[in-house]
Amino acid sequence: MGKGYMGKVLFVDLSKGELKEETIPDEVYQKYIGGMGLAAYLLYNKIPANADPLGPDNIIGFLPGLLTGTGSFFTGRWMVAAKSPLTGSWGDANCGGSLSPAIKRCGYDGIFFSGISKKPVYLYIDHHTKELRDASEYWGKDAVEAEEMLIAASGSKKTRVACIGEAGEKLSLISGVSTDKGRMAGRSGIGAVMGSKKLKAIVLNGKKRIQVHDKAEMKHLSKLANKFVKFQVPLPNLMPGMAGILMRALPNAMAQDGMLYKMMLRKWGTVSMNQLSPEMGDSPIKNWMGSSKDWGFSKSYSTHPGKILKREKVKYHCYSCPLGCGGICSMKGKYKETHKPEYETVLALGGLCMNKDADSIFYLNEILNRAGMDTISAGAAAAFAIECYENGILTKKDTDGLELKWGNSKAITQLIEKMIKREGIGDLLADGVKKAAEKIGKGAEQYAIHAGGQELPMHDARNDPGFALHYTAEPTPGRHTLGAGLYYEMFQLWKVAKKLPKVLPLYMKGAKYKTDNEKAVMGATNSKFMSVVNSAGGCKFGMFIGAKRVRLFDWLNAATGWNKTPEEYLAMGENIQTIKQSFNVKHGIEPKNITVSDRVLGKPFQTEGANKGRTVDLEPVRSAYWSEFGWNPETGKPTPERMAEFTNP
Amino acid sequence: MGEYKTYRPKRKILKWLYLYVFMWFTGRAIKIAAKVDDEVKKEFDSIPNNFNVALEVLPYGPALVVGKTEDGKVQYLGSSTKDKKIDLRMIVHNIENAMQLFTFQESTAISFMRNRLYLDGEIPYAAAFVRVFDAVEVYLLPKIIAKLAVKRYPAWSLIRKLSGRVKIYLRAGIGV
Amino acid sequence: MYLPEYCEFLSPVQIASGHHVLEKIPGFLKALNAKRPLILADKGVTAAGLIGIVEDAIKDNVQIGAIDDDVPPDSDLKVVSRLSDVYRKNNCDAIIAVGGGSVLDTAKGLNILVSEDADNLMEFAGANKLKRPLKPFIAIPTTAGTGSELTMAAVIADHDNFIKILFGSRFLLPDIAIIDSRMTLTLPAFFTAATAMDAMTHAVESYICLQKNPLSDAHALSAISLISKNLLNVIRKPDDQEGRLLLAKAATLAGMAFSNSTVGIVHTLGHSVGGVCGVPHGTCMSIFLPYGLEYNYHLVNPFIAELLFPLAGPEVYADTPENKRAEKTIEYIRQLNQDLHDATGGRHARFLSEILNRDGEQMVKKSHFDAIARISIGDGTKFYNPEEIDYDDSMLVLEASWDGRPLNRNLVKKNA
Amino acid sequence: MSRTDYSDFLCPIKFCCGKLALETLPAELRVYNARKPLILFSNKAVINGLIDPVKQAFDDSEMVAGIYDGVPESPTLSTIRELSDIYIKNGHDALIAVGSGSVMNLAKVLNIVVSGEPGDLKTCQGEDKITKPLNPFFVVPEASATGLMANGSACIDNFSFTSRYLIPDYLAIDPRIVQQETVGVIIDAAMRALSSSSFAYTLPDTDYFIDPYAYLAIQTICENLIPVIENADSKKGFKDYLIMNDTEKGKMALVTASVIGGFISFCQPAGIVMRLSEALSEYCQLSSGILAGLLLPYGLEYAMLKEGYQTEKLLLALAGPDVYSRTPENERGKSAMGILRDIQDKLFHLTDGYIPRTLAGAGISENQFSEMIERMSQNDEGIDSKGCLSILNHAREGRPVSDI
Amino acid sequence: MAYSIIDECIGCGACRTLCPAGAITGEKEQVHVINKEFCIECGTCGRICANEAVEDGFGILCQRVKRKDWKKPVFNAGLCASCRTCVDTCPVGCISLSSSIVKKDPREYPFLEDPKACVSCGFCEADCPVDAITLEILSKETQAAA
Repeated sequence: MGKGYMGKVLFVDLSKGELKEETIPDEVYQKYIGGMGLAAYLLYNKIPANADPLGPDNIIGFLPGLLTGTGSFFTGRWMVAAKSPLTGSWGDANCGGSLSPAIKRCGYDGIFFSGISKKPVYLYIDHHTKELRDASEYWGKDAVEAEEMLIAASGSKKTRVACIGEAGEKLSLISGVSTDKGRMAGRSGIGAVMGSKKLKAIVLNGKKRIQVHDKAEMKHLSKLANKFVKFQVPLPNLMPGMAGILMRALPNAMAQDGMLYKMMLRKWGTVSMNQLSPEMGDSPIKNWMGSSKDWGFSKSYSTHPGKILKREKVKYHCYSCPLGCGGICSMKGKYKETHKPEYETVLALGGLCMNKDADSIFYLNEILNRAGMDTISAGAAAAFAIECYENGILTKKDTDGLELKWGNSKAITQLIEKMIKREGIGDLLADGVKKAAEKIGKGAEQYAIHAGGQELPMHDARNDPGFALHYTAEPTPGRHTLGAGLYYEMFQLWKVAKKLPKVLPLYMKGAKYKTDNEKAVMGATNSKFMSVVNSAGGCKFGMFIGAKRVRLFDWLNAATGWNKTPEEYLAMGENIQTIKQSFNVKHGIEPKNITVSDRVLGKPFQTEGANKGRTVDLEPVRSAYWSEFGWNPETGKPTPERMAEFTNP
Repeated sequence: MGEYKTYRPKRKILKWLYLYVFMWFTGRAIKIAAKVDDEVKKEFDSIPNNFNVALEVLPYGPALVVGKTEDGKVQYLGSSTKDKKIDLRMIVHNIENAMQLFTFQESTAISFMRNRLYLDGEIPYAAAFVRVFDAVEVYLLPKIIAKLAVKRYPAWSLIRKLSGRVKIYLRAGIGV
Repeated sequence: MYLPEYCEFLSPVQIASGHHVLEKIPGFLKALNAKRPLILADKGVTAAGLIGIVEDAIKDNVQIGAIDDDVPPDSDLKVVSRLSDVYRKNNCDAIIAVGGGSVLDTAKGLNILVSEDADNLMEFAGANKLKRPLKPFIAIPTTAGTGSELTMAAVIADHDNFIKILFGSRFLLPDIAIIDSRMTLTLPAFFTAATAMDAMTHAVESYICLQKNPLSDAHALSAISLISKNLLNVIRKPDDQEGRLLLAKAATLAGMAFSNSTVGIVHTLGHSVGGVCGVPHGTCMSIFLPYGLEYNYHLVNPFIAELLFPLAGPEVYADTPENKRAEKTIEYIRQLNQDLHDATGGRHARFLSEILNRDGEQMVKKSHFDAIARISIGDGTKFYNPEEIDYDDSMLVLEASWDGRPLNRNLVKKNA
Repeated sequence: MSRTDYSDFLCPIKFCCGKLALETLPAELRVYNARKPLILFSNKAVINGLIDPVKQAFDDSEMVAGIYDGVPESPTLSTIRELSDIYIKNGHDALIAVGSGSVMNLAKVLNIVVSGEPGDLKTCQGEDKITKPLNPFFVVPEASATGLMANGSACIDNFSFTSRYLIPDYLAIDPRIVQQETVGVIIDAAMRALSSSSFAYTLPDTDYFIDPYAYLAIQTICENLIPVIENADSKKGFKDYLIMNDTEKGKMALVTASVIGGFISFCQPAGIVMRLSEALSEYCQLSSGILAGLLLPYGLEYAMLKEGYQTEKLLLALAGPDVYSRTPENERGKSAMGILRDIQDKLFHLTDGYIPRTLAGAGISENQFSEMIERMSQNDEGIDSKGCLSILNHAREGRPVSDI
Repeated sequence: MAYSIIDECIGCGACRTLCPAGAITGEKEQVHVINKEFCIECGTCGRICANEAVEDGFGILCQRVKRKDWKKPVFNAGLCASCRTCVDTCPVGCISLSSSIVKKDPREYPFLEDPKACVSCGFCEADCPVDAITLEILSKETQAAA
């Protein structure tokens, strides 16, 4: 009688080089599910207060989701979590690829590293052995090369690797962890934590079986979900761009059904938004200064979905994903192929810096993946540098002779190459815009667009105020994956859980900016649901299809044998959110101080473009959001008794 | 060797509808009987205010929710117990047993005794509610059927029975 | 033989009976893989020295977690939560309850708290709220009569807001019930008579009420024959161990019978009189038993007739003609009450006005009748009585049983 | 102290018989918090069309049921492996066995495997080796149920298990299931139950907790066996659909009695008659149940003389209080045996000769008796071979046993 | 429950070389032993053992199946959601992906790359979320062609 999870985690002490297994009782899974929840529970208890993120006390964990490998769909994502050096708060990043089942097949629901190793090492686990091995010959290699060498060294084609590149080794605070030759877990600067511990990679090739409570029910639900994924309507390449223009023009907005976005994802992947978002005002342009006027249809034409699709050799599916939004594109120049750049990468390196040249974007995408640096933060840093240069804060001498002008793709490419090698201006920018602005001074803070240190992703709060709420109120600031007004519409949670606000099929755009309590409830439900999804290893693109079509809660019940209602799962999500916020409070973070610059909130509002005249009133919605979780509405901190619940005896 | 197939249970829609209509009508009849018949009124006085009683069929079946509001008025609160404050539940295990009860093959006491119906809440109020239920059945049904539904057919005067029956049928059926 | 259209029977409690059964408890604990039991009792039990007997029987091969004996006569929420702390502090893993109904009910409540490791009992109030078997629980009844070691219900009072909370679930039943003759050896004659009549009423009523079914009838018949054969000579010779054991077994059999075929009017009135005037349960039972039979006479007299055989034995049964047997049964029971009245020197009351408390006043007065009647029509056992009971019916029976004259049967309201 | 000193009794089965008994299955599963039962049907059950009533019992409930029909008559370990694979793969959490003894036996072994792990088959072998309660196990017996299911023992290939946790938790006897049955099978089950409960009822020192069960089994069989056989194939009139007629009630009562008989044979060591009839059934085509019925009066008389069995008590159960009170004290034993013998005669007439009046009719020769008794006395010495021989001879001539 | 080897084993070592989990140890001509902790119950040892010396968790002897009669996976591209579950769950890794299975469809679908390596354990068929894989005895030419 299986339970879906393995019941054990592995603790590796890099200072002493010891490996210790720890069994996790069933009650913990019943409360925190797995993945993000389990990581939050364990790290909250095991990382001492105000530990140095790059010191030995910080603990980094690699965790699969509970549903990974159980026969459910969209559940192949894995989590890496630690105290974030970039924001000083709870840091986590999640990524697809095929590493998640590999962790579980080694028999673990999580592998955690503490301490610092004297010399570079990597962890090797297969069916028989688990040990730390010397990684000095791989140290210095870029992520893709290191991965190929490690797989060859392991002698089996099925080995899965997660490793850091140069950026991580050089402790760049915006570096991440790469797997499958370029799938990135980039946010919260987790790569720097691995770099600080001298941990180059984890190499896994386990063979354990994953047992499930009710396999037939899992298949029944998966076939149901597959039916919706396979439903496809032919879509012309320029359709998204046209739709963007229409949505900008219309005064009212339509509640989105996830199936439309699913069909676009299945045909083009996330790049389908390359023209749609800038046109409707969802994408920030010219370091959040510009508007859809500056990045018109002609400028975004060079990276419109059809063009990207022409370069795509083959579609790429993450583990257990029937949708397949990824792809491998061929490239001219030094590197022959790269993972299809995501919408965030194209806009960060394109629209944000007004860089029209698609080839430079492809090349930058590949070198950033190889270096293991987060493409969003790199683009944001470049845009920040261009604006400082434009306003004279940075002179030609500071930029080692680079002409940092909007759209000068050659200069931007060289700047990012310098950032990877930490040379000159690159060393300044390699730790994110917040640290760079502090070092430069001279009023550069106003151009540094971030939330609590994390560079903002390519979704403009002025277009969907939900983003502003989730950028600032979440325990992990500056993330677009946790919730927004649009996400609540597509999740359709009110169809499975009782007492949730319904969304009108058609409503005026102005309604999005009202600060009534319903917005807070929607935001809170988003966060709770995404906590459960991230703990089960789920991918939000799958969940967009709709709660009644892709039934995550039924999968959880069938895999574990529990009999929990959707309301109980959302309550578990609330529990997980509260632990992350308690982690922040324990490490001295003041939630009310995490804000975004006024430029993002539309103060003063823009005079042209799609978000003309839009301002976002954040405070009332944020305190209502916090009280939804039972935290203190002013300070955003959970009550001490609530925090005491999580400390294990 | 045998072969295996899962059987996903079907819903008995006809029986559900029959019960739904019957419970709807009985519920309204109880509300009116509380006004018309003083014996029923006395029974309801013994039940505290803001107290809801539900005769519910597990797992999806219709329900009969009757209750007293704050100011003591008897109300028929519809046929579903979702998000209502229910103080006393009389739960029927499944729809077949409810059919036995409402086609009078078993009287209320007999189905209670055969553990088809069990109580979750204060017993004295349940006893009062069963007496009300029996009184309404005597009003609504002709003697030969009512005898099956009730343990002891009360010796009411003919006038009282007829007048009550007319009022209830009129008010419950057509009236508000 | 009576074959109903539908019936259920369940008595999943292991019964270990005999003279030296207490010594076997360590074996039972090991079978239930428990090592540190908590022994529960009430003041009366310790006063009678029964706790000493139990302790010596198991002391040398089982470590006793703790012994706690201040359980009040009617169990209470606060007592249960206090006991759960005692249980947890001594990390016990099983409960041994020694005593009557209230101790067993408290033990059931305690078992809910410690097995679900909750701290608010109210979450589990009502029927079928428990989902899993609880921790091991051994019951040692010391009053051969209540049979509460075999019922699936537990009633725990909440004295702050004066309500009685009912818990009903199959998992409340003890794993094992120990019937040891030493437990009832020192029970005084008056209590023996009262509890034995309580058991007799359980058996008789379970035979005539609506939930009558073949298995509970068989248990009831053997219970009645055991009690009627042994009661009087146990009263006369209290230290007769064999008789005590048979009476205890009869009480358990009656408990099995009535927990599947619930009792009727005698208990309806008995509970109300006990509630209003605080009269011991056994006494009310023996008084109302003949009246209960007379009240339901017109519906169940063939069954009453069948009771004559176990009650009076084959000779009397053969002598009385077919149609007179029901009358004879009722008269025999009245005669039994009379003999008990004489044997206990008048303490065993034959009718309501005779019930006296320790210092001799009349416990039940005519002024109580109204309150008793009103409460009785709300009692749970009322549903199971063959004939409907309303306010006037209970008043009629109370009046009749005030001075012991037989009930005038044609006054009883029949099906119009 | 005499034997009444210590007696240990447990009957954990919840009996539920009567109209709509099948509909109570979902409600009973809810008590055990089970949501997905696996229902096993024997081949015979499938032929008799028992699948539909059981399936409809789960209509309108929130439980998905797995139906596995056609359990082979003589199951082997590979059937257990296949079924446990189905049970685990589909996340079942309760077992319901419908049909005759062989399905119940298989279900018990399956329950051991699925509640723990396949290795338990080896560790839990033998007597009382199972330590913790197993998953819920319900039983819906057919009329041919031999009571085997109610006892706590099961065996498959060369594994045998006995434990109180193997006794089923719930027993649903429903008229729709009990209908179709051949007369011979009913008689076999009834006579087997009659002999095991008669021996339990007339024990020299009565066990007061087994008594009610035994009394009920004997009384039901005597009152209902003959009437049920007489109108076994009467068609159901319209009235019978609303209210159950007597033959239906009779059939249900007989099944209850045979289940209780099976349970009693698990509590009490097998009586002399049971062992003899098991051995005899190899020598002739009559089933062991019918042979037990034949040997019963003679076995009881022998037991009364040798070990002081209280056969006069038997008259109360056989004929009821009236006859019991009227017959004087000393003749009660004799008249009880008389009743048993004329039941045998009635069966002889009803089945027009198939069931012989005495052992002679069974066509077993003299020397086969002695050879059989030697074989029996090898494997358990407690056999008083002289006594057995005299029982068999008396049974053959139909002469009551008057002296040992 | 792990498999176990009984005394009839003649120590030929066929199972030791073939076991995908490397759970079997033993010298030549000695009775081999299956390490309970590593065994993934794929049943290969039971199928390959010439004189049937392997018992499964239930204690039932496994029947020997000649290698050519081993059932191998056949993939139904119409049902397949190309979710790579089978590639990951195969203990010997003989399934891999190729985008030339379905014409004009850039998606990668699974195919049996190395039929000889396949030990017919059936994990792919059991784990495929949409039951797109069936195990069949591959005819001569399909085995050669793949």
